[in-house]
Amino acid sequence: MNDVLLTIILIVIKLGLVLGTVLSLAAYMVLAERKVLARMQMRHGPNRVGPFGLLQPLADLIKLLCKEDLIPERADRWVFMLAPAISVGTALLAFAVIPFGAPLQIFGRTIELVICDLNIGLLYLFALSSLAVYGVALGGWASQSKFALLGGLRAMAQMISYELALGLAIVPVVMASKSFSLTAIVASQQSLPNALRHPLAFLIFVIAIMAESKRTPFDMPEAENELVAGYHTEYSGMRFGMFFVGEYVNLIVLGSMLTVLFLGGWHGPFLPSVGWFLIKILAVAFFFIWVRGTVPRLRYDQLMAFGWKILVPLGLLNILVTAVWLLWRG
Amino acid sequence: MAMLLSEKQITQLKRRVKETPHPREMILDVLHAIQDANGWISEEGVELAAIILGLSPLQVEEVATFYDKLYRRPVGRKVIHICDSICCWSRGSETLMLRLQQLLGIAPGETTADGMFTLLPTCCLGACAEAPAVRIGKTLYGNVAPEQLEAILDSERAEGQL
Amino acid sequence: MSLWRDIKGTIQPFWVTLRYLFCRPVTICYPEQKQTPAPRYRGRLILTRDPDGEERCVACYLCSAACPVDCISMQATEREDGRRYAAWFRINFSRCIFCGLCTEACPTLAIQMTADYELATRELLQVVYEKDELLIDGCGKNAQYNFYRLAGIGVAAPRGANPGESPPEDIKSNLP
Amino acid sequence: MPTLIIDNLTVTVPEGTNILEAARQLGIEIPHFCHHEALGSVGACRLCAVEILAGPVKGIQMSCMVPAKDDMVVDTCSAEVLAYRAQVIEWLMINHPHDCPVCDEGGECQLQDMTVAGGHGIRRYSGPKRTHQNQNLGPFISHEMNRCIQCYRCVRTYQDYCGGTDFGVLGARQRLYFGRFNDGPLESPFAGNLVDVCPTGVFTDKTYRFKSRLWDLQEAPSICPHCSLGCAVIPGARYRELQRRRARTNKRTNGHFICDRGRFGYGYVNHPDRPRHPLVGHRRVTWQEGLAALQNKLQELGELFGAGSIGLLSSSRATLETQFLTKRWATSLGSDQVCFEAHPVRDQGARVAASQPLDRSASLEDVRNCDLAVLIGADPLSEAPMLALALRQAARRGARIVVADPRPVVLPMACERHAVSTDKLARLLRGLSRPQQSALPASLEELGGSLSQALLSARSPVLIGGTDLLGPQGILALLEAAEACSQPEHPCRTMLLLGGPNSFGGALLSADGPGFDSLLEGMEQGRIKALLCFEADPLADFPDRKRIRAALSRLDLLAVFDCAATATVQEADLFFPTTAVEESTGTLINNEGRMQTFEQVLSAGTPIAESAGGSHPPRFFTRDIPGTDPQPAWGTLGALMGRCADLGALRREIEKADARFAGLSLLDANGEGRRIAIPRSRPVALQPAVANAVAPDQLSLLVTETLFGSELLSSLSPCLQEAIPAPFVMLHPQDAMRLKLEEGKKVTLATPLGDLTLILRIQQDMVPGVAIVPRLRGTALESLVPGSEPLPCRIEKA
Repeated sequence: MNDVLLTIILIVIKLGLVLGTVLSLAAYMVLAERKVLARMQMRHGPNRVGPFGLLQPLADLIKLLCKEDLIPERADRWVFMLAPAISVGTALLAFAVIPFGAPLQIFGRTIELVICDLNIGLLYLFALSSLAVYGVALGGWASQSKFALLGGLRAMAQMISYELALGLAIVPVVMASKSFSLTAIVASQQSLPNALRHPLAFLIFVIAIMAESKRTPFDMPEAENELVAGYHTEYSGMRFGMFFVGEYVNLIVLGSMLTVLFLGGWHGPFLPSVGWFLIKILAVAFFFIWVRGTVPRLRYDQLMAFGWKILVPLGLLNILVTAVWLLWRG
Repeated sequence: MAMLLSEKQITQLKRRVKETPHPREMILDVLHAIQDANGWISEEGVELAAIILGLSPLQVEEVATFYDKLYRRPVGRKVIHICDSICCWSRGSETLMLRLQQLLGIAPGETTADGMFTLLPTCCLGACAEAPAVRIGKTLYGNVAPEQLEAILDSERAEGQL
Repeated sequence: MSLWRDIKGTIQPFWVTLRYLFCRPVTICYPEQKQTPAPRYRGRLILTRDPDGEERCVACYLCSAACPVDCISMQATEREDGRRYAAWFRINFSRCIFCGLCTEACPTLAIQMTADYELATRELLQVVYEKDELLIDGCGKNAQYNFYRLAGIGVAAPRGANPGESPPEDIKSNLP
Repeated sequence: MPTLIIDNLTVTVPEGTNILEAARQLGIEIPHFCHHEALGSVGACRLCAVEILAGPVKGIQMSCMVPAKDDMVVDTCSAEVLAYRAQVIEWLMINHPHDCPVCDEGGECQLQDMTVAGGHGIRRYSGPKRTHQNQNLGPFISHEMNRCIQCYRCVRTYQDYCGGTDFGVLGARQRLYFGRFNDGPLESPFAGNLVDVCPTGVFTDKTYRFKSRLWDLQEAPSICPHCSLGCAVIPGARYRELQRRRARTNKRTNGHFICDRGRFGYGYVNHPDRPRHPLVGHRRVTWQEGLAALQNKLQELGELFGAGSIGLLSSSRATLETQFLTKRWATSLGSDQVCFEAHPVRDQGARVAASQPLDRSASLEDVRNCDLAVLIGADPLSEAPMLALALRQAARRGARIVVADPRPVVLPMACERHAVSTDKLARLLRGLSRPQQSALPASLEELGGSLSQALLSARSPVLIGGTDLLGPQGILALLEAAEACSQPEHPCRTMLLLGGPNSFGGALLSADGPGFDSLLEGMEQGRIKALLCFEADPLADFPDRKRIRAALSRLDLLAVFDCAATATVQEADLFFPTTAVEESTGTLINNEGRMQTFEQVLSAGTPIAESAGGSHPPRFFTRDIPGTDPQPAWGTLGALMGRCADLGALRREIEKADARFAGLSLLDANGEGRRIAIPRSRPVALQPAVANAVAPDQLSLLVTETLFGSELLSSLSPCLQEAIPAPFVMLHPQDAMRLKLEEGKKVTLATPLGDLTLILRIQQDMVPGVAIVPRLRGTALESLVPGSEPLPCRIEKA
């Protein structure tokens, strides 16, 4: 009885910690992105609210909350209202299976630093990140706007295409670690991160998650110069804010996936495991921002061609090579 | 106003005006009559002509200001017209003009202090065959050389002072 | 070779952006730091006076005609000496886009742009300027220009007394 | 019909058309200054040069001077021609003062357009500019000679077209001066046209001085409301103020020009005293309150005294739509007491004019093209000024103009003048219509005989008469005379001068309905308890002012709908403001039966200049614009009848109700209008006129219209005040001598309406035994109305 209660309390504490961290991280990710991009363009970025603009996310939040929540007259009201929640919800739920540190020993109890260590964690993760497309697609469809609909369609096509490459890139990792459990995958990288063991898979994975998160150079669904703002054209106020937050939470989720699957998870010398995990996530996030500051947007047909004609065959080839190598090694 | 012309002249002119089909034909005659009597045509002269002709003063003024040999400003007893059109100009009318200015001590358009001569350029005297031509009063001098001018002026002055 | 170039072309920009990340921003932080605008900066409009100290504006309506956003309105009237001027003149700076077409249209060089760009306010009527707020005491640019001395209609000086004019014709003159 | 090629386009034009006009038919506008459609060509400006590549003449020619011939090939913009024109423009601009910013012509200046089109931008000639002194040309026209380009259009308009003698061209060569002998107002009543014809800014409208630019003006095709001719005008408004009128071209009526009354009479629209709000008593109320008060009162009266106790009066100023709805409303109220003119003589006269077949009615174009015009009891310059101009054009073509009138009729050209007293005019006409059995007095026999002969032998004669002097009997006699003097191939046309811009429409609608005298009797007897006046001013228009005032004071309800502060408005129990012509749309039928529509120029409202007191317009925002209460009278009537205010539907209804208005809904305000369909010829029952007995030692007093000051709306125009003469009385020299009176002295005119002190004018050309006074509103002569039977009067030294 006591044990169950403790477990529940522990889970609640972990949930609170993780949610708090992820949400505030997402908020500051926005600020970081604006700052870094600004500096890359020789500007200051937001520097008015608080010291160095550190309260900017708060100001943005207040602004978004205070804005009028517009619903287009001919929109599908319920779908329109729910779509942003799907986007945020799926991104947050994905965090349930991500191990963010080595197990802790407190008062003789081993506390796994993961909310729920599923043995098919990877599949769960994939299932949720695929569900995220519903938020976007439904939001675009429900807006009754041509721009939004086109954005939603693009997002759908793009996500389906790159999901495939994403899946194919992970297969070698699973084959090598012989487990779907993320904890096991992290554990298998104690000596050498998968990025070095499976460089091609790593490359495909990085590109695919960039597309998955709809970020430059793959931000076709919200291509400003063609589609105004794509699937969230008609959204305003906090509903727009939820899409926005969802996108950055998703960035963190994908960063943690990259960390867990390829960058050795929490493993690292000197620092505590959670620290390493955070550093790796932030490094991935910085890389994403860096890419955004550097690479221009692709054309839509190039995007599709790249996914289907290059990434998918390469992924298949990589599986083949890995399989052969695993067989050969026994 | 009536002082500009005698009663008799006015009745005579009025009769002639009545005889012409259109009074406009008589404008020049009336204006010349006034100019001959007074040397020049004053505002009152134009108004008198209008009354004689039964026209508006404007209609008379249109003619009076058009011709350069109808004087709407006071002139001397004798008006010197020096033709400066192409024939006379090419045969030295400019020299004549300069010489006359020298002799009379006045600029074109001015009248000598004794009120004898007024010096005016004119665009044609109709004497191209005798260019350069000068008209003084009603006398036309053709083929005038600058040296002759002094003599001409003297004789004209003598005549004018009679 | 082309592949190498492509790879280089993909990698190199990353280096460029990374380098710029550590450069000093060129941004001028406006309210604290102020910039001196160029002399031909297109800021707030003014009405100038001619060298004689008279209003240059003759209220010819050309600026309001040229204005693409219709922010200028006025009413012309006449002074006793025949000088045409604006009875009232209004520029609505909340509409103005500072394009400068009015100054180009102005035949008397009366309306000119200044370098003053600090017009922002929360009170809309504060940016609706009337003639007394627009009219300055100086000549602004082209200090020598005086329209009424060049337009031969005898307002600044009697007819025929302005530069480039001959005295009024006397139609009754004996001279041809 | 020569066929020629202009700029690779083929065009066939009538013989005698010049190349400039032929090109215009193709839509090619050849730049020009001196040519004007109404004035013709003189080839003075040298700008309309074209290159003729093939034909009888070749090379660069002035297109206005070369008649189009078969097989001509013309190039209007060859390089050589363009260079030629550019040079001409540059020459013309040598002396131009370059003062466009302070010139009112700017924006509508042909010289500006041509200079820009000719590509001349920078003045290369550095010599001095010629300057001139200006003249003061009176209250209407500003003069700025420095801008002149010597195209002679002004002189050709003023002297040749309009017949003025006090303005012309002075000097010669470089010094040409277009002006008067001395400073002073231009005397011609058509002087305002100088503003329109001057291609640059030498002559500009003084009343519009420095007010607006063309591009800022709201303009729309409209009709002049100041006489019965219905001239086409374009009023221009800005900042809720009507600022000017200019002439519009309608070749059937006014041609290209208008008179000064039409041009400068617009000021009543902006008059500061114009009542702009509904009033109950003299208290300002809202429309709802006012209309409710009206309807309550009408209902009350209807219940107490029956619908017959309500009289409705419209006027010749009201539009056809208003008149029609007045009649409709009367019908729906159940009252038959509706009439359309408060002046019985004008009313009856117009009814006679409108009851006749219209195929004989002459337009101004017919007058311009006639070869004989006989004016009997018509004074064009006073009653319908543009008719005088049309007559002058006829005279210039060689037409004979004969005037038979008791008044000293002045026309802008030479004409045969016969002083015939009023009572003899109708007999003269009857003599014309029945030459065989005529019983003309000996003094008229010769005139009557020769006129009858002339009318019968003329190719296109026109008989012109005015209602005021002839009265209904006279008009009827004139129509009969025209009939009698018509040859099948040369019909004798008639032109009748009526009381107002829509007298004809009112006459068509009233048919044989009651006249105002019967309404007046009803009021006096107490049968009629309420009078509703729609743009009517019975107090000023009915000849007997004492009688009408007494009758009006007996009324229970006097409701007035009007756009001006008339005498009747002062007496009104209920007042509702209506829009002026320029503020609404509507239809007017002119004296020849031509329906013309006009469009809205501006919305009614207090001018900004007035509401802002000449200063900056207000800096606060309100939902209401001051002074926007006036509604079109037809709109108010519609509201009272519970109809929707749809003008199109109303016009279709008028068409349907009366076949004579066929085509009304299709009228284009920019077009030439449309003659109404020929009305049923129906004799009008006429009351015999009662002549006032004039004792041998008395004079009979004749009241006539004048150019300025008689017509209601224009007399309110502030800019015309300067032109309105001081009250005077005219006498024949014989009478003056008999009474020992002198020209220019003050005299006392004793009439049954009271004694007046006036200035005496002695006129040679009038009939003896008559004293003539003009109708001058707002002066001592206010109460004297033209069109009534002459009153006996006495004149003494004051």
